[in-house]
Amino acid sequence: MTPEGLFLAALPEHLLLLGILAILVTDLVSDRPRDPFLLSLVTVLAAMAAAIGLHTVGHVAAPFPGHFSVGPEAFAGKALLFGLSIPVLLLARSEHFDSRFAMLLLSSLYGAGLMLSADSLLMLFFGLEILSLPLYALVVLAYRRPESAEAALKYLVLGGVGTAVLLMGISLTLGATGGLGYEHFAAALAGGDMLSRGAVVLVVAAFMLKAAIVPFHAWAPDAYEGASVPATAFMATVVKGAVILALVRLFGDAGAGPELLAVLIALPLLSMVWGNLAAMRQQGFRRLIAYSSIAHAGYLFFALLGLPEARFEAVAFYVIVYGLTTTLALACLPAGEDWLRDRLDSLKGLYHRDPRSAILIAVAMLSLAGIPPFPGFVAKFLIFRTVMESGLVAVAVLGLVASYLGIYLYLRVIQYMFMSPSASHSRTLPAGPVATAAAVLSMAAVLLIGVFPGVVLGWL
Amino acid sequence: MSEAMALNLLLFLPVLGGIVLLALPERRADLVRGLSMVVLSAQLLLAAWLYFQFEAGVPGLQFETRIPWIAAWGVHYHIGLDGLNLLLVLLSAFLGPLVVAGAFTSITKDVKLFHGMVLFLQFTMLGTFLAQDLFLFYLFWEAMLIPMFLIIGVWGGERRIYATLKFFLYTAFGSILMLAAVIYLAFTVLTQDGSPSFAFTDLYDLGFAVEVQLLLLAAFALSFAIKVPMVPLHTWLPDAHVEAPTAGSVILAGVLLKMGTYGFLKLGFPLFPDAAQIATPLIMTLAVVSIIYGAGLALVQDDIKKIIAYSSVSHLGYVMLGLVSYNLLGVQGAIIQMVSHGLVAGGLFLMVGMIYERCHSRDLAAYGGLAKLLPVYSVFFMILTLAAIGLPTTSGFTGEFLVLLGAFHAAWPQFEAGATYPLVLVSVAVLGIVLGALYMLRLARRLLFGEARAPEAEGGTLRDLGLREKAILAALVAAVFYIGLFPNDFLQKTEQAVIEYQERVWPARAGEGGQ
Amino acid sequence: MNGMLTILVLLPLAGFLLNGLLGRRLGPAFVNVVGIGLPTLAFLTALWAWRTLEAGGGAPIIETVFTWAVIGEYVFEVSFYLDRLSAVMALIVTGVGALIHLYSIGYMKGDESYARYFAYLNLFLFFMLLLVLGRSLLVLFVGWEGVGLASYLLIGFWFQDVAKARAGRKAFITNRVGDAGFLLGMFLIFTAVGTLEMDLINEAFAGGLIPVGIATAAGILLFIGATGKSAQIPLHVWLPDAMAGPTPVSALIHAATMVTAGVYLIARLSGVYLEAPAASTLIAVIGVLTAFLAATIALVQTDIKKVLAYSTISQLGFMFLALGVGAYGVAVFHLFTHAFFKAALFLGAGSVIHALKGEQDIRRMGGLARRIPWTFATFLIATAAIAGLPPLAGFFSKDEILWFALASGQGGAVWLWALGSLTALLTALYMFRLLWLVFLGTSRMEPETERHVHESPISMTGVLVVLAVFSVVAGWFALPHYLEPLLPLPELQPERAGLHMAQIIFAVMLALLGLLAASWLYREGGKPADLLWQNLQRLHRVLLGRYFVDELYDRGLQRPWRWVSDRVFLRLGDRVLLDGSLHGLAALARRGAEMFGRIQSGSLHWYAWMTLFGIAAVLIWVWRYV
Amino acid sequence: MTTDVNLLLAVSGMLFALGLVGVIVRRNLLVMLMFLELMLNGVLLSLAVFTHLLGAEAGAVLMFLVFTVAAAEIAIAVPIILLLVRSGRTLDPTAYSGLKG
Repeated sequence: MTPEGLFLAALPEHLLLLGILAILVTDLVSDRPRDPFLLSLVTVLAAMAAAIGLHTVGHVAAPFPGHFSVGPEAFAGKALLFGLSIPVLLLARSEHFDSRFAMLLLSSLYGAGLMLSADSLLMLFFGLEILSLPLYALVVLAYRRPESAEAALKYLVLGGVGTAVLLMGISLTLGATGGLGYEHFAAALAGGDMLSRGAVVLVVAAFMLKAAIVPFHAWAPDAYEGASVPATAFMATVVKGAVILALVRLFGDAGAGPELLAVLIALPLLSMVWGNLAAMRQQGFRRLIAYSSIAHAGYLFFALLGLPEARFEAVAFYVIVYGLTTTLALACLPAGEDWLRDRLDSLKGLYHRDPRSAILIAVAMLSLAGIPPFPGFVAKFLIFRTVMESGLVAVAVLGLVASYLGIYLYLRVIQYMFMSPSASHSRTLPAGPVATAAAVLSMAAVLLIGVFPGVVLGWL
Repeated sequence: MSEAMALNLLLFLPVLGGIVLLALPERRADLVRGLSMVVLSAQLLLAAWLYFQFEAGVPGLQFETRIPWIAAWGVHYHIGLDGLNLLLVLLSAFLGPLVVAGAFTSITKDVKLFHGMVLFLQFTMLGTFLAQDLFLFYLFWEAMLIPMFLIIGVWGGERRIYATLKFFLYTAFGSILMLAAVIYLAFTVLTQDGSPSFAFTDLYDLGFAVEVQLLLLAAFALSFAIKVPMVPLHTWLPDAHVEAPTAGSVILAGVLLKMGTYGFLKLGFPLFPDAAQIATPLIMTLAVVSIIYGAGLALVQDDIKKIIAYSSVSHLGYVMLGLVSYNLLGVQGAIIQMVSHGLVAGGLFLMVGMIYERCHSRDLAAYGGLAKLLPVYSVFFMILTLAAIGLPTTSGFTGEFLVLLGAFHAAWPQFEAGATYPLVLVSVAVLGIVLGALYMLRLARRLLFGEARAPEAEGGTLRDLGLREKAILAALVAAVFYIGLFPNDFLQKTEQAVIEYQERVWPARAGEGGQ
Repeated sequence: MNGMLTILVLLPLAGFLLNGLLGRRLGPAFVNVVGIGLPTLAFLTALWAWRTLEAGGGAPIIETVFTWAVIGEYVFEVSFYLDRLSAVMALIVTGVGALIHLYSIGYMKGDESYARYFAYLNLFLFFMLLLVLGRSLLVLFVGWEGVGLASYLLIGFWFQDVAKARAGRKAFITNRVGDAGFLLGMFLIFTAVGTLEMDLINEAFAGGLIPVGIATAAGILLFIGATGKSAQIPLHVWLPDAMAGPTPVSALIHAATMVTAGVYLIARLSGVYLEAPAASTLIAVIGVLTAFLAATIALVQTDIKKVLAYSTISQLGFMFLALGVGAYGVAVFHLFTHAFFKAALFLGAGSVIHALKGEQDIRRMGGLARRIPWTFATFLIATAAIAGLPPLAGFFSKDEILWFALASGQGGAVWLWALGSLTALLTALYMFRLLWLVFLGTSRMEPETERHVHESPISMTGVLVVLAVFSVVAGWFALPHYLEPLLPLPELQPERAGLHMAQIIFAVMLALLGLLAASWLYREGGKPADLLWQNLQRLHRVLLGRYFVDELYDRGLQRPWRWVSDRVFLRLGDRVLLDGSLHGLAALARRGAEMFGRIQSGSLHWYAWMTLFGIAAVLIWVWRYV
Repeated sequence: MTTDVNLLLAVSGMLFALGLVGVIVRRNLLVMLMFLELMLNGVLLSLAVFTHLLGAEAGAVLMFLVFTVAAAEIAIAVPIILLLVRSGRTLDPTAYSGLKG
């Protein structure tokens, strides 16, 4: 291990850290609050650029063997997570942005970066906590609304339970296999004794909790609703993506044994049904996104059923597409009072007030529903192909049918925007320029991926 | 310009038009209409030119373009013309300008969005027909739902939301299972050939076990049968038709329904020939049930649009019957019948739209004696009615005659071999022409004949057709008679592809009769 | 000359297009020129074609126009075929057609849809010529359906009267039932022979290569088609209703030409029927039954046109009787004579109706003979012709039919002859009844109507005279012999061969008996007849009810079909079963959504419970086998 | 020794379960937080056992991490609870169930 090696391998994380420090310092030295937007944007961009660059040159290193290593997948994962957070930053800028938000977000990203490079449960836990702890604060940052504290509390308590469960799982892994490396986890996966099985299933359950899989999902709708729009976007996209990518990395080349497989089939399937159905009757947009994210977590978990070599590609592509479209939808919400813009009613007749936003939201919805030609379809295709390839044909069919249940909820949004007269309270307040930038950015990416999915797939 | 380039242009013209459309101001409805009219007319010209360039008797695809798209999966942007899609492409291109022209006065709300959706629809429909790659096909197939969803939902009638959701969810359910089958095919190709591919031609050669074929065919057939629609999967159709604006109904009846039958013809049966052979009695039964059931329902409706909607169920039953005859006569007839139904049902829906614009009612009981009030209108309506009945010299006759002849031709040897059932079905289908006349003449009688009355007829008079409307209908009627009188040119161009179809699906049947 | 037949066929089509597109704008004079001129030209062309045919010694002239479709090895061509049979038909069609066009000028004068009328009439001629000249069954079918269309349009010509529009629809639908049979027969022949060209079909069947079963089946199926078009039992119900159309139309389409298409079809395909004795027997039986039953109904009808309509059905029955016993030429002979006298009768009736300003009920006529003498004279001649009084046309043809019904080697039978003869008696009876009630006796007209009675214009009476002349002389052509090279007459049963003279005498006596009976029963406005019917009330009701066939179809077919469509298909199938299950699924999804919403109760404790439950569940699951 | 280990593991599991149940049943936010810590303590005990048993340093490191995380969680939790109490004037979590459905 050389210093240069460490420097290079963890360059994206270093850049994030640097950014956090810079914001902290400027915040300290200046007496009046300064806008940290540019700084944070540059930081994330730089981190992403570093990840892309290192991915392109094919950098492979293990500066802390057994704990932290980088390779193409790690860089690709980081690049896409950082990339996804750019529209989130823009979105945040458009409504409420200060140095606290910036630092929390960057810290969380830092945790995500660690998770994607972790080689041991120790490091994984470390990363996960760095990812999670700022989130609780991020949720509560929209504190002008009383519900955000409640949301943060629910998130915190249930997240805390999740942490404890994860730790218990890690501890049992240690007991069962004598170590905390991923290879030990793989051994536990393969092992049939009580300790190993318990260890593995607890770890998986903890990840399910973080990703909001039924029945561990209860925090998600409330937390999403209580949080601000950018925080919702961040949780639904970057956090979910980081958790699942990390889980894919944790599983590595191993596959689940039959009893764990049943869990990995049943609970995501349940999530799809539950999330899709429960979302149908929501009146709040963020809550709708929350339930939809529960269903999408189900699809993402399905990727774990696939053959090891196919999982990363499927998950990564799905995360990109899902993240972009969710952000796109949130970025296009009409501006205005927070409670008002969250109401689905406010979208009624949106096409007549703001056709561009309406069309963009419609695109996002259709992509989320997995209707071609939007990239959501390709992503779904990839996931279910992965499942089918591993021989679970019936499971894939069930999953597809479950995904069918989700179509209506997205159509409902489109129906509101295009086919309903405007509700009395909705006014025309087009989204601000920065939010528009976020939307345009997402839309451009969506279009690009939609027309040339092969390029993205090739890069992953 | 090479023909392949022209074909690509044909496909992408609506997209280009759509991009220009985005730049137009919402208020300038005239510009918007003009633009889409120009684009779609250009498309028609291009399609016509390609039709004449298309050479009869050449096996395989013509004017092919094949470019890798998602290389890792073996997905190609692969389009081309063959005898199976040639006429349907021509039909879509033909109906395009008519639909836009028909919407000049009837669509006044959100004009830009409307024309955007029509162009989008046109793109996806042509894409579905032209695609020679299963992934691409599915993409277009499914994407088509989006513009239709909006067209029904935004410009539709009172229960438009219910109708459009029903339409979308119904068809999407079929598509989901088809998607499962598509994915299954995709990785089967990979495991069998070692390299991924979605090309139809590669997929044709996969030798599945019969049980697997049956399952896959069931998945594809469900999707296609919903779109056709075959009884008992038809209930979305009357609602969608009734609530859709005229343009929506015309495209729906004119082109969208054909995608189902085209799907069977191009994919369903050729991909899974053994299963198709086993399922033939079932499909025949359903086809005949559709003929009878649709005819019965059309008889007891009082909403003009519903009558025509149910007549579509009946007419497409004939198409299906022709497809499963697996001989040249029947399949050729089915193709002609598809085109014919597109023209006739499309035309009838346009005409219902015209009367609706004047009187704002679709209730049959409110009308009577239009032959007195609107003589020109009535002449056109009568011609289209007769074409729907399948009177000789109209396109409906060419289609029905060949279909029934082919079906009989296929059933007779089975009868001689001791299987009565197919012959009974064909006979019932032939009797279906009586039922067809029953409901169509009821419609004509109550609408055109009797004491003259119509809602909102001020001073007992109505404005008869204007020049624009006359031009639209004249074009349709000319096409109807052309196919009725001189179908041979069409038949020659489709023959080769049909021969390939029957050899792929049921070579043994191909040998006997009509080949 | 090449193209002759094509021109012949296209002339009326041109008339249709010109009148249909321009007639309204250019006025009645133009309509007259086109509407009369082109059919007349067509008649001349037909004559010319006939001359050409005879010049060639009767060898068929084949004219191919274009190829309709080529499918694999099968070629469907549109080509015309002229032999003696089709030449005779073409001459009847264009000749009678041209006359009736001429007649129509007077009859339809002042109608607001004058141009439309002539357009339709020309359209009819076009399709009728296609029918008789088509070489292939396909072309024949095109004409077959086309004349049906023209008939439909003309029956419902005064479409504002719902009953008339309905009658048109009824005619079309009933014909369609026959057409279904026709199509099946055509398909069967095509499958067996591989072609639709009728001359080739006849050859193939005559060659004995086709099994009798197929010949029988095809024969019966085609005959079903013929029963539709020619109004034979059981598809005869439309023809009486078809009288709703203008009277010249009834004369042309529903008496002289279109309804004989079925006869023509079977004569044309005699090659098939010669191989199918069972089918032929069926035709004979249906024919004689139709003839008899229709004649009985005609006895009690009170509408002048309805009497003639049932008479037409009855006479068509005679033709089928002839066809059924193999005397194809004789059937065509009767067709030929019938065209003239029935056209004369209808046009005469039209003249009566015209004179009475639309009155059609014979109970309110009487004593018209002196008021409209030309009409009366021609009507009298035609009546005598149809009744079979020598030496008028009907005598010859009907006698031949009865003779072959008795003596034909191909199915002649005593009972056929007996029933046929009885029908001949009835024919004379109901026709003279009509004559008496309309023209003789005292007037029973409304005074208002009576004042306006006037003879029709020369354009109408002229036509009547021409037709009356033909009703006299048409029987003098030995048409069966002219057609014999084509349609050989059947062998006679040797033991009955000598009875022909007796049969002739018997037939004449029957006709005279009918005349006498009518003159006795229907003197004084028909009082003796009324008395007779009062003693036979039940029979009278059955006859007035036309054997209740319409009611049977209504109750047995139409209403059940509507009931099934409405109750079973629509209400049970679509609404309850299909949409019902869909809505049920949607409701299920909604209920699920509500349940999930209730589970998300907002209580942190409950959320923790769920988490605990989940963890416990997965742990128990994975530990269950350890 | 195995008896001791099993005993200790059982205790740790019970602590963990007790913590979870405590979170579920207690009606006081602060107490709930304490039970959350109890869960972590259960984990810590098992970690200690395994570390001791197997001599794996990673376990020890993880124990320190757990302390830190526990502290951080509380550090975030307390201000949130303060915020809640300021608006709702009660520590009963049932009072804070406005988000639902």
